[in-house]
Amino acid sequence: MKLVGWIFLFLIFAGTVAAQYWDDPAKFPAYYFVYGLLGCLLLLFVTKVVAKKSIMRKEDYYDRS
Amino acid sequence: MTGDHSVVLIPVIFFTAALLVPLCRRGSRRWPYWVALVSSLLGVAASGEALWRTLSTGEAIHYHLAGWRPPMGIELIADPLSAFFCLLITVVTVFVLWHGRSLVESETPGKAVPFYSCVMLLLGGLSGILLTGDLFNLYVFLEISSIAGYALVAIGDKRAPVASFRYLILGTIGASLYLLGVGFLFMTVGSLNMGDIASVLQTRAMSPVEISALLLIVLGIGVKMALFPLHGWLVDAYTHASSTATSLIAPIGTKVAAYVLIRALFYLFDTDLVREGIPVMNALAVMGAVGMLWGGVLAMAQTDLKRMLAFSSVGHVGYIALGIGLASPLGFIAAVLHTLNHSVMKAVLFLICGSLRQKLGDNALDSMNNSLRLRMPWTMAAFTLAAISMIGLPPTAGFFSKWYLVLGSLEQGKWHWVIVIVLSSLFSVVYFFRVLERVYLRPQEGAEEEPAPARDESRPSMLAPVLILSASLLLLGLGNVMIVNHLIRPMLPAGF
Amino acid sequence: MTVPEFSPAFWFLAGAVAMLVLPARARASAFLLFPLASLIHIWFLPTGVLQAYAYLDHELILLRVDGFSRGFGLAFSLAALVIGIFSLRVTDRLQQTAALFYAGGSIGVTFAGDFFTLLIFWEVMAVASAMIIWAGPGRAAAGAGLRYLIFHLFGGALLLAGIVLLWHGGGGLEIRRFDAAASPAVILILLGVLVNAAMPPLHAWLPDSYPKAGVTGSIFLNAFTTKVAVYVLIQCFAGWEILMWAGCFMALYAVCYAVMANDIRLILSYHIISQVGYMIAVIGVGTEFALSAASLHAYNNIIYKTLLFMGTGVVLHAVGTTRLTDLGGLARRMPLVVALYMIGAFAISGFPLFSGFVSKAMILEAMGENGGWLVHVLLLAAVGTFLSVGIKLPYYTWFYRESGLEVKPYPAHMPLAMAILAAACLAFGMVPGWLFAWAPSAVEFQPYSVYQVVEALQLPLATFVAFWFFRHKILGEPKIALDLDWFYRKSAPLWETLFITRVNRVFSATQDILDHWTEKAFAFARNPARLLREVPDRFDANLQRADLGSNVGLILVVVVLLTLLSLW
Amino acid sequence: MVDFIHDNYAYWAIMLLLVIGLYGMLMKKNLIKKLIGMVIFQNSIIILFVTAAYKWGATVPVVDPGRSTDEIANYLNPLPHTLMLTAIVVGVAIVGVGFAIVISIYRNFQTLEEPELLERMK
Repeated sequence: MKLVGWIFLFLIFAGTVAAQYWDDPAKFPAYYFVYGLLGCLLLLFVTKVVAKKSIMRKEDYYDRS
Repeated sequence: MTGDHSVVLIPVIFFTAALLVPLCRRGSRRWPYWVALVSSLLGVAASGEALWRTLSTGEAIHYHLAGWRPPMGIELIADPLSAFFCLLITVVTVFVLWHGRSLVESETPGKAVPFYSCVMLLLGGLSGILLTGDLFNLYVFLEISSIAGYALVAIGDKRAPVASFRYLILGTIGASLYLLGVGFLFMTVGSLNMGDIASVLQTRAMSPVEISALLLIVLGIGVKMALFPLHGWLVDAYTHASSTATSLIAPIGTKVAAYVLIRALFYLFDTDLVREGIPVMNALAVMGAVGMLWGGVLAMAQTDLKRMLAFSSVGHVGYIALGIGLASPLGFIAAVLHTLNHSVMKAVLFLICGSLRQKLGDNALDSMNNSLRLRMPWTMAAFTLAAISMIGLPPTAGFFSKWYLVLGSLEQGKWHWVIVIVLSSLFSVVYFFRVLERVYLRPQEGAEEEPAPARDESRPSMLAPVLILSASLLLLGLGNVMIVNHLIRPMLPAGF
Repeated sequence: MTVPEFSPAFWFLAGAVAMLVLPARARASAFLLFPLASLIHIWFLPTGVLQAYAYLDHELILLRVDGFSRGFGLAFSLAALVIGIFSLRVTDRLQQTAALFYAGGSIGVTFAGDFFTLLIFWEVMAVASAMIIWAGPGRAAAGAGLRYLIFHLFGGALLLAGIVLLWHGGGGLEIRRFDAAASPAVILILLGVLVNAAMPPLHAWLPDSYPKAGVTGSIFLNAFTTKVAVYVLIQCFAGWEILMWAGCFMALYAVCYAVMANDIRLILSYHIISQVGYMIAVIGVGTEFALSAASLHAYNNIIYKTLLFMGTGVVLHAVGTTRLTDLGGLARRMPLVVALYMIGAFAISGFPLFSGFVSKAMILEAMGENGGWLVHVLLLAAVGTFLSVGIKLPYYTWFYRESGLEVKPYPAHMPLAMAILAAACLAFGMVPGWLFAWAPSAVEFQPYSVYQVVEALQLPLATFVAFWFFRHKILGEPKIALDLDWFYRKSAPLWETLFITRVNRVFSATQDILDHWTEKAFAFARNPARLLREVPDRFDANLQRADLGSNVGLILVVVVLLTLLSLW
Repeated sequence: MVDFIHDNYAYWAIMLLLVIGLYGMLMKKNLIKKLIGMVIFQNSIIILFVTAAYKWGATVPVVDPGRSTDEIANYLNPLPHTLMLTAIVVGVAIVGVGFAIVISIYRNFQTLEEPELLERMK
């Protein structure tokens, strides 16, 4: 992705952090960003690492009997 | 002794036609068919008129043969119950004959004259059973219809005479048991007129002789009705008779026997005394329930469509018997409604058997595959509808009679019957879906190479009755409230 | 304006019958008339019990209108109309008939006022939707359709059992809110409804069958069955706390499978479950506001989910495959479809200015007030939603790499149908008042608060960043993830042996034994020494018949036994 | 006890006939013999009716100047006898149909022994 795109995303991020701080200074401003990042990594870990070892099968799994 | 002769006309029409059919063989080859069809239509008209009249006036129509008053003479009675059954059997006959026009010629060549003559004799006997008010007269009509039935079964494939012979022996035993029961009753009561007997029996407790008489009548008729352990004749007879004969006998034969059972248990004897004094009601229910399961299980094991349907008939006779055995208004409604529904469903299914036999040569399940769906889409759609109704899915007709049966069982707190009903419905899911799966899903052998089979629907004269009857299953289902309220409730015996 | 007071379902049923007789050329356009008629009809229907018949000792209520049923009815009719536009090119009579029956069944349930009527339409839905699956291509569709039908007949049986119990227990059959104090009847009804709502572990039929239907088939399927179940849950089970937990579990469970899935229609199928999880969770809250949230989310869901399925439908129509590992780089060949799809994707992910944002904000608000930390589970599910539907699916389908697939042209009415729905997504997102007008009760809610907007922007932002760093790892290989259907699919041969072959064998053996013993008994009666004779051959259901003597004997035994019993 | 047997001897004979008929249908393998058993069974019931209607010392219901018409015991009830005429006719018809069917069985399978017949039908 081009640099412009990243800058655009960062601007949004910064904007939301600022807005959140302005709305309620007591709250951690990037809370949802961190939660989303960790959650996304957790999901990827569960689905791509744990599940791959346990429940992924070849596509013709049910056709073979 | 009023001027209404429509009651006596019904059997008279059929017996006259039975004689006319052989007489008119010298005319066109089609004449026997038309005589049979026209007299069935007349029968429909006469019984429809009788039913309408008795329903609208709310009184039974009595007709005294030759002007002799009962108990000396024989009387014919059309009350809502008997007139309704008359209408049912004549209507089914019209459709079966319509469908069988070319089938009778092609399946049993050269036998058309005896076939139609026997059909008329059968109808005459059955309508006589329904209308008569005299127990011995009923025996005579029972035997007339049975003789015609034996002959009809015998006109079939190579094994048909054997099936017919077994039917004859067992049927005669049944009729003889009935006659024995009537004899016992006559010895104690001294009359053969149903109204007379009822007025005597319903005023006092039953003596052992009368109890035996009731049992003999119930079991004798049970043989004719193919109640579970007495059903030995049914399966072979239905399998080996010609398609048209089966589709005629299967929907109406056992139902008329069921009518006699209803008449005897609810009108002749005092229902309350019967229910409390002797275990015959429970025995009927048990035999019906076991029959439902037995018929379902053996139907699953069959490899021939017609034989499978014959076993399912054993099961469905069980539903009717269970409804009678509940001995409550709901059970009565269920029994009568199921007679109606099952007649129509079985007529559709056996008629389709005939259509398939004409196209495929036999009814073996093994040879059916999804080319049938393409070749005969309408026939198969009708089959599917009838099968769904047999299984008992709403809103088809079959659901509602089962529903009343379930309600009737619950009303008396008899949960075990509900389990049996559900179980037997599951069985019918299995055996009908075996067929449907083949017809709709199983590919033809080597289907990739061959082009898709062309449309090869059976001729309109065979398709139309099948479609009309199967569509009427939906109507019967949707109109069941009306049927129950306006048709069946007036039939309920006075004690209920 | 007064309108005829019959259930709008009959428009669809009449349409289905019309499909049977109309010629192929007229069918597709005639198809549109019936949803349109129903839409107008529902719009003008007054509130209350309008069509009822006495039946036995209760009433069959075919038409009962309240705020919920009006909204759901309108949404269903709209969906049927737009899908009809999308599938103008379809000529398959079976599919068109089944589709109208199916929509008719759904509307019938929506306006049913008692459980008996509901059950009838419920079964119509089950059978018609199975027909739609069967209309799909290949053997896979046939097998999946049969499994689907069996599953739903099972659900219908649960429902029927519950209804019979309810009737027997003396509770009337009218549809009403049940107390959380559970009786067996109500539990059975709940289970029957949850089968249709695809609640894990009763959900396996959905991902098994929806991706195997045809191009338009799966679009149709996605709109109705689960939402009808949501409607029934709203009417009968609002405020059951267990639903809150179940819904959250459902939302997360399905999202995990969606991330694993390699087929784009499978991803969307799992997202149906996940989205229904949101609704069920908020139904568990049960306040008036929560129920409004659930129903508004359902309406939105019908709209944007149909839009998404249409996007995948175009891909399937144009390229012939829906596997992510085969797709890629198609954006330049169908830019309009990509743009319309992304509107749907943003809507489902709850971006501000898109419809999903409004109803999702309502759900989070209701859950946050009553559900405590459970709201975080829903947030995690939202992350997964954006990850799979908003990024993974479009990125690997239309960008990433050149797949070199041939793209067939697709008819213009397909993007037209999508555009209608996309416009609705945007309109409801930008002017929440239009959405609130559909709500069953007046909604006082401002979705565009700083808190909501910040949350709705930061979560996807983080998801996108995480995705971008792992984008080469996430695509994976062409594999499937085993779901609970494993239990019945893999074990089918076992069940067949156990319940069909064995049972058959047992019963044929029983008959064998019975025949054998009657024969023995009579042989014994004839000549006791012959008892030592050997056993007859194996039983063949078609050929074996007991001899006449056994039948006569049976009659004799019954007569004697019954007479003895009676005269004892 | 002896009286009970003696007074009802006709009924004992009827019971014997009935059992003989049943035995024929149950045990005999030949279809003709089964048919004969059936006829005996049926006729035993017909005789039952006739016997039950008989009265010692009574005469046919034709007015006899020597007997009082007021006394019921003087005349027989003719109804059962006439009914049995019909029943006999019915029975004959059934036997006729039975024989016709037996002939056609023999034409198809060349045997009338039931076990063989069932074997050949497979």
